[in-house]
Amino acid sequence: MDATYAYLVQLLPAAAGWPPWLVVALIAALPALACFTFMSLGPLVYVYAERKISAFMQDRLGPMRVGPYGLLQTAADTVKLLFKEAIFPKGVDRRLFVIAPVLVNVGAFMPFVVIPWGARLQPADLNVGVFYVVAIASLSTVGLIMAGWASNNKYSLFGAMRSAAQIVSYEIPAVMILLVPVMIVGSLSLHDITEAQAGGLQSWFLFRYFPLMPVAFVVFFVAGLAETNRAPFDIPEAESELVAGFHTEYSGFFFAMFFMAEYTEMFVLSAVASVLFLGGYLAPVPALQQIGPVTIGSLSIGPVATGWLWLWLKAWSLVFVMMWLRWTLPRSRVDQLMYIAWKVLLPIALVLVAVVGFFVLQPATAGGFPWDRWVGWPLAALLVAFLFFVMVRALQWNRRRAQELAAQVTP
Amino acid sequence: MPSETTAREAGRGEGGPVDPAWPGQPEAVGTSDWDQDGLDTDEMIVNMGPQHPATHGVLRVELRTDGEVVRAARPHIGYLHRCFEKHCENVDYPGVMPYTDRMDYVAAMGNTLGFALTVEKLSGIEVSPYVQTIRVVMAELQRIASHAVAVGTYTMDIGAFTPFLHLLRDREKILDLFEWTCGARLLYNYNWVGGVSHDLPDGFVRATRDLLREFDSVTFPELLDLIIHNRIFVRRLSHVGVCRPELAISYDLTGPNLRGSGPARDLRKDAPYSGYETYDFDVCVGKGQYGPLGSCFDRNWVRTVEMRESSKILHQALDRLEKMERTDVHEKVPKRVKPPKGEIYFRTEAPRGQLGYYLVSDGNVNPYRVKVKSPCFTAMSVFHHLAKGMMIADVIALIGSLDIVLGEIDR
Amino acid sequence: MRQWLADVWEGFFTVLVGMRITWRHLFTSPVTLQYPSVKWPLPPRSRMRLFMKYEDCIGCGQCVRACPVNCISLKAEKRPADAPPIWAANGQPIKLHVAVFDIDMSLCCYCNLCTYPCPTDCIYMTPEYEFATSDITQHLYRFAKKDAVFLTEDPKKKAAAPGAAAPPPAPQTPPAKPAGA
Amino acid sequence: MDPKAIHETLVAKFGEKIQGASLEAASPFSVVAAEAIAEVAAFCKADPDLAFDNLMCLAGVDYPKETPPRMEVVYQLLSYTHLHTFALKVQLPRENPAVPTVERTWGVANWHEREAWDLLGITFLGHSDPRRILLPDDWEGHPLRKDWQDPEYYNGMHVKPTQQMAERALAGETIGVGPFDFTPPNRHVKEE
Repeated sequence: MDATYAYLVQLLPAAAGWPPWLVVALIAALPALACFTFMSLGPLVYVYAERKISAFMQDRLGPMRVGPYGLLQTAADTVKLLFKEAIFPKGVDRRLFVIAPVLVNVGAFMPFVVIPWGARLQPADLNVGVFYVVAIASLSTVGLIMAGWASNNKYSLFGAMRSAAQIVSYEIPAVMILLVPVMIVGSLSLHDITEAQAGGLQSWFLFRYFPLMPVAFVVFFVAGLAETNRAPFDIPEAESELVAGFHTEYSGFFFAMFFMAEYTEMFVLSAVASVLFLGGYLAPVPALQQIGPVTIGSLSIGPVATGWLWLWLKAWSLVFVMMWLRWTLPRSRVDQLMYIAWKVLLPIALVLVAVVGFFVLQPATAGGFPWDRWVGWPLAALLVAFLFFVMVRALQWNRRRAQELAAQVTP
Repeated sequence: MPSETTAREAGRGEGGPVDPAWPGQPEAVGTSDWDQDGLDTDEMIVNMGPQHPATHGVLRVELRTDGEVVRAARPHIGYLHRCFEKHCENVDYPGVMPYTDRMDYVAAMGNTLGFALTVEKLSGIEVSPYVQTIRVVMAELQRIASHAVAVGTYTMDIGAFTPFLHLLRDREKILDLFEWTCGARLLYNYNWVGGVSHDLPDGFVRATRDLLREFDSVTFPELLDLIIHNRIFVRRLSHVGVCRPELAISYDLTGPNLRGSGPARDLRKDAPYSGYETYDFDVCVGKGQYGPLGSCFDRNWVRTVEMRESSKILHQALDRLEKMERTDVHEKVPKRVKPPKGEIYFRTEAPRGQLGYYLVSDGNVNPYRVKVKSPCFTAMSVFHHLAKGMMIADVIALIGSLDIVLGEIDR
Repeated sequence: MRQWLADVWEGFFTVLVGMRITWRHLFTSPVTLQYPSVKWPLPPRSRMRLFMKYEDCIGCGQCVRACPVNCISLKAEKRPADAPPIWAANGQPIKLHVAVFDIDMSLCCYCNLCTYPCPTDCIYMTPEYEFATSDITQHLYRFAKKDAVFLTEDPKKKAAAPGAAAPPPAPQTPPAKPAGA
Repeated sequence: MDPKAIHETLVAKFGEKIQGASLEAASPFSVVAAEAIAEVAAFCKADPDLAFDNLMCLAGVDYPKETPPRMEVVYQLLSYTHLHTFALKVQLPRENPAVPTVERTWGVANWHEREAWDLLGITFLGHSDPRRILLPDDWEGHPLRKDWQDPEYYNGMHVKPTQQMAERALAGETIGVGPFDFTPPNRHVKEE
């Protein structure tokens, strides 16, 4: 808020004399507007990227018609969706039917308020940031259930029930894992968590307590996949089972809103995961944190802070991994989903919380570092090499076994 | 992982009408126990299809579900009924061929081959070894293409899109070969009574070899790695839709569906036609490597490895074609196809199982009566037995694993 | 516990294996084409739109009988006795005046059965496949011509005659025709 | 077992109820009295020498021109144990043909019999689910009978296409495209 106020005063010196309520409204509205514009245009890019990535993975070309390389395809689709008639099927609960997509979008967009894009580039640095993200993101569940209930469609209802069960279950391991960085930092503020990872690549939380935090990251990521209804956990909208799940009956603009919410949630999750584990806006090398000042002739540019770029890149690569997973994996079943949540992720998360908590309390390893730098990193290198070796061997073995099984098919 | 069984037990456990015949005394099979009025209060009827995305066409399944668990299922077929058998009575024998093409439109070569062989058997026509070899080549190429669609769409039912498109890519190459040979990509009218419509074009053998080499060395291992041995895929299928051999035989499951349950029965071995007895190949059976024998996974597995076996047969057939002297492929085609008075039941191993033609001839140019025993029809008749106690997602898996083509069920 | 660990590890590992394959495919060249701008070359035997060369039709009606879906309708009447004799390109005399020869391509099943019995090879399937219209009546092809120019000389005799200046304008018929169908 | 031995086994067991046979045909069969088919079927499945555990096909055929006019139901049997095949045949009157069901012997008969009822109007006594299977539930008549006439309307829809375009054109309507003044390629592709 202070930063925004400073910008505002810098831009409009007269604003300092305005009535306080106007100033407060302005400094609240400006970042919100910026955030919303940026984020709501985001899905255009994500959808295009998803379609292209899926196409390339499937040896296809993907959209090529609208604009060069189909770049304007999603824009055209958006226009189409906006101009399409919103159909209210017979028997829907109109009020809930309309509110549901709005609520889902609220849940998807609100977490942006606390995501730090730079040391001072944060719409609001809440001291309960992590808690806020978890709480507000769950709001979309309510929207999904509303949508499923209001649609007066059995498939929608199935989808809604599945999504409720799924999100409630996956919230638990996700929150458990959120505890881990919070314990290390001792603060719920996302800004503080990011700042605690300063010092380059090796001090990101992903690489602390070496074998532990990567596992935590994977667990968080998997739980996040389930919370955003992405494959292989896209069972609420499993199109081969439930037609389209909770948004079966939605069309036109309302459908576009669900679509937007889904992609926004993807980005939110990736951004939060980057902040918690990948150092947020911090550059992998501290020197890259800001560029400049560059002097070209008499013109002097900078210094330009690159924090937003780093967070954007990190979040994007996580979004890419999500897409990658989606176009690789089949969908799991409802009970298997619950199995993964309660019997795989939750025990791992509990163990992690306990062990990391122990390390945090130990004075020798409190900062995470002395233990890490001299033992963890060589161990990490060794382990990565070993994993690589195992991968290669297992691949060969897998191939051989497949061929053997294919060869000996006689009873 | 015990969760698969608990889901089913929950379905069979408390309340609800539980079929005493499941998993089935063969004496009691065949009766249907759909009790429309005896609906419990917590049960609901879900209508799946005929426009459902995963019912492989226009199949409609009525499900009585308790939550996600299916208590009873009732398939309704006939949405694609064209009364093929009535058509046959009104056209001459060559004119029946295009109609047989349109039954199992995914594997049209197998249908025409079956009918051509039936009429040839009744009229006592022996085609030359060259034509026989061409027919074997075409039938096996068609088997690969058909299984590619079957396995591909199956993975799509389970939620993975990419293997589907990878397999369709290879199927397209096979269709290119067909188009090159006879001018059509889907409905060939290639096998005639007493011959085939076109001789193979020059270079066909080499092109087929190239295709097979790529299939054997790239597509097939990739398919195994990407999806078949994927843990999620295996877990989804390996305990689902278990069909014991007695049930399978009683319900006349044939082809890969029967072999998935264990019995190594393949007409190409048991009652060879077109010189299949001279080829060296194995009968693929389900191995139950991940669960009970006869599950959805095993049926799909049989289809997968059968592609490899077909490629083995093809290599041998291509070797023979290279050495063989070309003869006129129309040599034995009669001017007017008029089989003597009589009746015959003849069956061939189509990609989806035993395709039987019961043909009654009264010595005219038109068949007096043609009855088709289509493998999908009988496979679908066991559906209500296997679907009981499943989850909705498993119903999709079951339909896919039976590999039905509605054009053939409804005829 | 061991089973549990093995399951978790195998699940994780098979996912990685799958991801590796899709990653590799990310960089292979696509196999699809930009259809209207790039077209697949069709093999010569492609069976698409039917065509009937009216000048060669002798009105025998064999194609009509062969068609399993009755998409050909033909009306032929005897040519008047005083009309000049005409021939098809392969030397078959045309004795009948084909008043109507309609093919309803919306019914055609592309089975190719009509082309085999034709004695003059005047009906055949062409590799032309882009003939979708929004009006179904545009799929009724009416091949009969009012002002058709027929061969008024027997092409066989002409070819055999010494000193024939030019070959007949229509292409020669194939020598042998497969029997049947 | 060869067809002759199978037939003899059946005759030895059921005597009069096996009414005839054609053992030299392409698909050999025995004719069974209609009322006995269920027990013959059960015997065929249970007898260890026959062991016909599979019903490959069940087909109804209409013979209105025979004397007397009759309908036939043909059961194609297969033994997965011995890999021999045989057929049983039941001859029924054309008026109200009825035959006991065999669905309790072979599960697959359920759908085959429904189909035979649907398309030929053969009643299967004791069938657990005697509904139409391929045609709509409110369809009238059985199309595979030889005396079947297409109805004009079904639920207010024309069953036959109103008038095919070629007929309209013959009647003088100016529709369609043509004539064509070009010769497209592919003419002599048959010779290559």
